[in-house]
Amino acid sequence: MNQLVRVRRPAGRGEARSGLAARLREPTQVVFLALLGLIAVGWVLVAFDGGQFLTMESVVGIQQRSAALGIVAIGQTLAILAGSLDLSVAYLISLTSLVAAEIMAGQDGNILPAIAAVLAISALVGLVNGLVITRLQVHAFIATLGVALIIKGIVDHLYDGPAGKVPESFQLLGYSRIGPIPISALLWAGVAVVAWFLLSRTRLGYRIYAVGGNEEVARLSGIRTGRVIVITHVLCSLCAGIAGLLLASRLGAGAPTVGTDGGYDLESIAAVVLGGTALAGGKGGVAGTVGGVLLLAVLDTIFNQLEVNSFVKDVVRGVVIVIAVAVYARRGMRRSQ
Amino acid sequence: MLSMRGIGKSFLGVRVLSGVDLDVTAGEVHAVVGENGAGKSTLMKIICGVHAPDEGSIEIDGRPVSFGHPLDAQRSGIAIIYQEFNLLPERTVAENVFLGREPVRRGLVDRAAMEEATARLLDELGEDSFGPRDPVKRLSVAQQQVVEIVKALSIDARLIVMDEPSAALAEHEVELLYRLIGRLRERGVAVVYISHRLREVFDLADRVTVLKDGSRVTTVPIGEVSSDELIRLMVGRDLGTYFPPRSAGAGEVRLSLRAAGNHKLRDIDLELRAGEIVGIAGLQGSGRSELAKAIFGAEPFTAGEMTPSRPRSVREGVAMGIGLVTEDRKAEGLALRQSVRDNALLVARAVGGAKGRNGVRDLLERVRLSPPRQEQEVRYLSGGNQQKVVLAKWMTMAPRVLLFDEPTRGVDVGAKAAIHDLMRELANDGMAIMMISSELPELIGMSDRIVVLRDGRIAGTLPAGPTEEAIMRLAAGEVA
Amino acid sequence: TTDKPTTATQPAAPAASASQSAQSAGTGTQSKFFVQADFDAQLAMRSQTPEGPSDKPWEQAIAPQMTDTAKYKKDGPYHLCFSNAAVNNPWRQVGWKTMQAEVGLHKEIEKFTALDAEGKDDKQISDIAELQAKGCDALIISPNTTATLTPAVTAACGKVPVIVFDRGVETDCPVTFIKPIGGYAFGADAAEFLVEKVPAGGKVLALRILPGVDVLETRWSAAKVVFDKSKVQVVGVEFTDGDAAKTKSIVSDYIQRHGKIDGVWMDAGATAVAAIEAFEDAGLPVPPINGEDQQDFLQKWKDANLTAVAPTYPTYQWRTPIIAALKILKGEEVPKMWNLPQPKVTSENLATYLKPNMPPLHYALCGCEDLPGFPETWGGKKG
Amino acid sequence: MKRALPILAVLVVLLAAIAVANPFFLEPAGFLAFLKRAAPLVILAAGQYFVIVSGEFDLSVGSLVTAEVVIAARLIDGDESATWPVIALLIVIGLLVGLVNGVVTTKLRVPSFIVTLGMLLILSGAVFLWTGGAPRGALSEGFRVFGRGGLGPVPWSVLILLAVGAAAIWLMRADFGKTLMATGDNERAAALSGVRVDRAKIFAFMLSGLAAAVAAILLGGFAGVSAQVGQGLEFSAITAVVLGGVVLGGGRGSVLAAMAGAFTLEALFTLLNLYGISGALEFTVQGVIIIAAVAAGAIRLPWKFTPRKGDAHAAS
Ligand SMILES: Nc1ncnc2c1ncn2[C@@H]1O[C@H](COP(=O)(O)OP(=O)(O)OP(=O)(O)O)[C@@H](O)[C@H]1O
Ligand SMILES: Nc1ncnc2c1ncn2[C@@H]1O[C@H](COP(=O)(O)OP(=O)(O)OP(=O)(O)O)[C@@H](O)[C@H]1O
Ligand SMILES: [Mg+2]
Ligand SMILES: [Mg+2]
Repeated sequence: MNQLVRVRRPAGRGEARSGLAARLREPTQVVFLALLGLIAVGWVLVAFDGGQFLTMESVVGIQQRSAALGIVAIGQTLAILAGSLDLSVAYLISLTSLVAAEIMAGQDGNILPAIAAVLAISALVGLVNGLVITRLQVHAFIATLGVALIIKGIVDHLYDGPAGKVPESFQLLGYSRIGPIPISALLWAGVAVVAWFLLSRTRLGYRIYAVGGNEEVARLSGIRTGRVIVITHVLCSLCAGIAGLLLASRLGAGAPTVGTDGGYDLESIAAVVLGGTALAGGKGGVAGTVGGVLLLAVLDTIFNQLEVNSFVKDVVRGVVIVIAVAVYARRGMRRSQ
Repeated sequence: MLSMRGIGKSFLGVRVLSGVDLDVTAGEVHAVVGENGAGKSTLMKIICGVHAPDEGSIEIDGRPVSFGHPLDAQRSGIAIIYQEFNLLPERTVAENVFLGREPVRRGLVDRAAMEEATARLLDELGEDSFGPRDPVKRLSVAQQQVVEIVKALSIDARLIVMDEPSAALAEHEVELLYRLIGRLRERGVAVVYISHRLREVFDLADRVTVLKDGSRVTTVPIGEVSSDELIRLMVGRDLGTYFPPRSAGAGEVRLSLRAAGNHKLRDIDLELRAGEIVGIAGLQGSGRSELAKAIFGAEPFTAGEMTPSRPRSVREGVAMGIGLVTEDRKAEGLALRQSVRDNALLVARAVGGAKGRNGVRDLLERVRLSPPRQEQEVRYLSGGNQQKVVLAKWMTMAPRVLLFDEPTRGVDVGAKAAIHDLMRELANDGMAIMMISSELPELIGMSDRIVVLRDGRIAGTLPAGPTEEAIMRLAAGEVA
Repeated sequence: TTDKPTTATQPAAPAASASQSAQSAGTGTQSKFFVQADFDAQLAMRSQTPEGPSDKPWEQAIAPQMTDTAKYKKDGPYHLCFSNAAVNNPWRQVGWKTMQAEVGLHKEIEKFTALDAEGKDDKQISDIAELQAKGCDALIISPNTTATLTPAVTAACGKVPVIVFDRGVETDCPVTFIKPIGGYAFGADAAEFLVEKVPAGGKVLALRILPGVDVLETRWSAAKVVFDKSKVQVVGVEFTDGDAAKTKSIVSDYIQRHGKIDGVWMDAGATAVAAIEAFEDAGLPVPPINGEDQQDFLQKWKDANLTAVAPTYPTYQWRTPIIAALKILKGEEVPKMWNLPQPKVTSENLATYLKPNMPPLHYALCGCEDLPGFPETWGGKKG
Repeated sequence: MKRALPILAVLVVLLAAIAVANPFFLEPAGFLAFLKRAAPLVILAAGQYFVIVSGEFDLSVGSLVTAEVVIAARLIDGDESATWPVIALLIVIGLLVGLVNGVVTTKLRVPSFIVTLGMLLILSGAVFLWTGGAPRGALSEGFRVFGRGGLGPVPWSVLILLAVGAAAIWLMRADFGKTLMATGDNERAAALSGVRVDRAKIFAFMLSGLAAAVAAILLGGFAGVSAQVGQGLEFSAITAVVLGGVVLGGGRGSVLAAMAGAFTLEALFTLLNLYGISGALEFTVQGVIIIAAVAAGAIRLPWKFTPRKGDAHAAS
């Protein structure tokens, strides 16, 4: 029999850390600070190189370049927040770009059916991912890798090169801009805002954090965790489908390798963790991911301006990602002490 | 309103509950008592849809129900305060309180309403040290317990299960809890109340159900039992008789501490002698486990002296011949998916000792593991047998000092006696033993000397066979 | 605003003009990439004598139809820009180094800005847009894929003189399109050699890298035409992904299954040595085979005294765009379709192409021997 | 052995199916050729097994293999006398990469998924930066003999495979293996039993790096220098290990089963090839089989998510 009374523990840790300094230490702020720092560094480097850094074109370029990755990374953020991850997005992007371009076949009238078909197929793939993970209890890594292989096989079997044709009107999505802001960036911003809204203002969002934070706690609190994971995967795949549409509009056709060439699977995961979202789930958010994607894009722009070759880029990216996550990990450790 | 009949449940082949009946009526406070591991929490988890019973039936208002998910129970108006914390450290208090049931307005979560409701509930509990927007990771254990209570209250439930809600609360918070329960009763809400503090049971309950070894002993109105009777019903035998006889006397000093301390402990002076069992008492959070881990080298001392030497790591502790039977077997003691043999040999393998490898079978027999199947995964063993494997693990290296932290928590009576016998046997063989226990009868029955901790310091040392009162007084710091 | 070209007149996809005359016997249906007219033209070009200095094949052109460039005439110094598809294989590596060295030859090029799209269509589209803003006097583009880069190239045409090389685009807006004769000639060269060397009824294995790449598709479709008309038997057409290990395994499997393979056709030379080794490891003589002008293959050819041929897709074509750009900016006329000669390495001229001091993956027809920094820049050793 | 039975059964069925389509497979030469082809993947799977069973991932092995082959070619540059020093260097590099992966994972507490993803980028970038974009130099005959040649009729790679397999099985039976397994199962309990968990994990990563070095020597030997030699091998290796019933998250599964998983994967490829499944659809079949195999394994056992680390409040 436990007859001893637990004494009240001092509420020591509760000291208010709401000052500006503390806020700036949150991962989301860190990534944006890093972004500002990188822009400053880039400015100096490019100036030394005799160039001009943030010209109108390079600002447009940064947005254009990051839109597709940004949209995929938003979806990936949802999956990772829920404690899962999705390795099938790259192939799904290829597939949906083809579906879109094939159905459109250059006809304006086919745009809506094509969009509907792309979203339906994406949702279906997400559903399969989610059900394999929750019902068949396959680890997300293997489940989505398996689904990725399945899609790859189908795409490679059916297509051996770019196919379909996107009508002019739909290509506006990929090329038009309002002042310095491309439509594609607006689309990305739209997806980000929707995801942010979802995460911070809807029950589903709260549940995603709960399931990723601790699945058992979520279950005991009356959350149907399996359902949340399935829905999250559907949303993640829908984002990949939207990215597929965007790429189809940029390329004017569907391409069976557009997703893998872009490395959207691992790169989206990298962008998410760069933005401070914990790979284990339950911690982080969309804002950080946007910062992470922009960071990678600005890095790219600097490399572009300095004409650094792609091998240096890979090395720098690898180092940046590991260091960023190490910094977040240290922060977490210090706080929990 | 709630009626359970013949509930039975096994985990991995170990029977935890059998044939339990429980009736709760509206507006009643129904206490459930029993020893550690009697099955109280398991029964509650069945009520709340966490576990499905293997047998038996549950009726609510005369209608049979079967809960496949905690959500189903919630929808039937059942709320629970779990014994283990069920909070998300990264989320705010309000988000935790309304987890899974966030109020929505026009499809969107109504943060304001959520925070307001949380603030109101915190107010009712007289809690003003934190607010609805504080992240849970910044709260103390007591504050987290308050959040758990608020979480259960926020469900407008007809039946609230409280599994040791007061364990981490301070006196005035317990008072508030009493008042709250009184109000619930007036509203016709039924409360199932689990506590190890019999005073609370007598203060609050209308009826009490006693569980022992997974079966119901009896259910009686609280007026018809005395405190002593209740204890007898729970324990089922006369206390004190089954503890092995104490040893004749202590031998050489195996380990001594002088003014030792670390971030949690201060000025610890302690000697452990061969052949002696030293009991460590103290309130939850007084630093007992810390003391064991510090001596062992897992959270080393940073100040003071320790002879023969001060270990800076687990390996140094082990090399000095110190072993630690941790308080949480599953999280800290065993690799559950490995075999009995591999677990028993873990220490020997980790430190490269050749001792005991061939004698694993003998060792397992010595710790009375029954039956000693070496290739079985330990997760299939009962709690008592698992604890015996942990013991065997340390015995492979023939330690000079063995530290036990809650060695019989969640262990059934038979295994408990076996462990007690074994501890005494080891002491008689010349080992120095330190034993932490929250069960005072056990501590009193086993120890040759009891050291009481309070707030990380030694509050006093008592000779063999003190009264529970004497220990409590030292532990709580009431000046005599 | 839009960065998108407003032209609605894009030429029909090649599929539409795919010839119906190509037989679908023997090796299955003809590729949708096959265009009979181009096929005929390329095969004819092989025997035509190119115009221009014979010691500088990268300046030569076959049957050029000159186009006037006076409107682009401009005073130097010049700023040239280059959107590169990728530098992700040895062929592109050698070419890229050659191009940079060529730039170094010309004082009038004040600045040379190059962006690497890393094999990503989407990035190349952005790169092209970004380059247009850098005040380039001429834009050189090596497209990553034909169809998907067309809109971006079309857009660029409106702003600067555009020079496209290697892969084409589906628009004739660039001032000039530079390429060797082409894939049909490559494929046919190799296939004709095999048909000549392999006895009637002999078993030929065709190894391809991957489907869908136009410059590779044309090679196979030409070979297919040749094989279908011949008496050799094509026992298999396999994709190797350009992976040496996979190539070797596939060839070994075929040797096992058929007991004997009498000829090997390849659409690219990178894995030719692996294919040869499969025969060596099986203890069999190496049958007639084709490779490309890579040093390791040429070396093997010489060492093992193979019956072989190496059609080429010369890397010296990377010099031509720079030369063309300068010509255009100086207002000199250039061929609209700049067909470079596409020599093949045979046993007779093997010795002239084999350069033992160059790395194994170096392409012999780099045309870089006279450039500064040779051979170190290309990874070779002096001496 | 008992744990490896299901996957061994699947393997036997696949091998029988191959033999039906290709009787040559039953002859010693045919079977040895299969073993030789499978050797690099099996060795990689064994290395990956150590990392996975300790609860981590190693995504860097594919680019490590490529890097090793490219480095070997550049350093040997056709010079026979450089063979052995370079082989030694490759092994050191493999161990070193593993060391870095392990140290960053354990000491800096970066999830191994991210560490090895970063390492993948760094390796593939750095090595081509060094060689100027494409492999250069050449491997010596002495180097290539391990992947091409043999001792009489038995290929060297098969002998090396046997040695590696035996060593891996021995390691898992030794103290190291048992403590590594316990670490993957319950890191905290292992640490409190005196296991140096960080060191065990670092060693596991080093074994994976070593396996990649050996696989690189065999692959480079088999087919010569190429920039794609290691492409996608990390996923194949992880797939093979998982196919063998080893659970991501650690603490469960046998190394024999992991290696059998690699053989099974290789047999599957061979079979699909033999039965003329289109090269592309091969991937689809592969994907379905992987999901099905893991699902079947998971459903039989009462499967639970591995407890998440770092929630201090779950235990009362
Ligand atoms: N999920 C589980 N898996 C296996 N065994 C379990 C599980 N939950 C509980 N048990 C076992 O069931 C028995 C009863 O545990 P329970 O938690 O119900 O006891 P309790 O009466 O609540 O004890 P306490 O007073 O310590 O809280 C114990 O032996 C425990 O080890
Ligand atoms: N202020 C605090 N905030 C959060 N956790 C705390 C705090 N104080 C103590 N703890 C945790 O509570 C646990 C119990 O503390 P400790 O081990 O010192 O006490 P104990 O007397 O052994 O109590 P128990 O009976 O729970 O073992 C420790 O593991 C410690 O991490
Ligand atoms: Mg309990
Ligand atoms: Mg304790």
